[in-house]
Amino acid sequence: LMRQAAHVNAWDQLLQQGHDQVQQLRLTLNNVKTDQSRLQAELDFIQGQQQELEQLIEPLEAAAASTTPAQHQG
Amino acid sequence: LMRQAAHVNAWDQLLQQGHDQVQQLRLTLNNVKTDQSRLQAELDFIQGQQQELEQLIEPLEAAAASTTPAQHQG
Amino acid sequence: ELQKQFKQQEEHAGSLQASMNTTQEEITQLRHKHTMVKAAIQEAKWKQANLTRRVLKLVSAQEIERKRGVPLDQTEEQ
Repeated sequence: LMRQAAHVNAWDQLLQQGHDQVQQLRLTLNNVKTDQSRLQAELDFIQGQQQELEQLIEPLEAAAASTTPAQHQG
Repeated sequence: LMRQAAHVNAWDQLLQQGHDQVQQLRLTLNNVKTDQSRLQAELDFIQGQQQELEQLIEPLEAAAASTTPAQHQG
Repeated sequence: ELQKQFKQQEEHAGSLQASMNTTQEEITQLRHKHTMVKAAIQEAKWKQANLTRRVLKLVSAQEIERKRGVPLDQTEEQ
């Protein structure tokens, strides 16, 4: 019976340890999740900028394509 | 007594499993975390390039805005 | 008494297992999203390389034009 009691106590400790570990894991998880949201937001921002830049470039490319041969001819 | 021994073994196994599981999840999280740091650096790099491109394109835009009407007049 | 403690521990272990499962599920979702974010960033990198190439082409074309245009204007004025 004494040995059983000791075992039960050991399990109590192990359970407490497990609880702490899962708690720690959840903290880390939340940090990583926050980082992930930030990455996603920055990516969205960059994608928006890329789109804007592309819209700026397109007419310039069209202009370059039309004026360059014209100047060669002139 | 036999049943109790089985119980003890089952419990020990369960706790060990839980411990391994936590360990595995911790590894996974750490991998994601490391990967995210790398991705953050990549995003920063893209962002920096993006700014350079915008600076390059600005005079082109200004030039296009001033030469296009001039060509129409000429 | 010991039996009661056993019972408690079983409950405790059960709730611990439940929160472990929740955590595992969340980590699985996190990994899934991570894969998508990673792919999207790779795509942004490719797009960036493409934009860089196009901008540099425009810049060099304009540079050539400018160098070609400026002396011509001066000769025309003379």
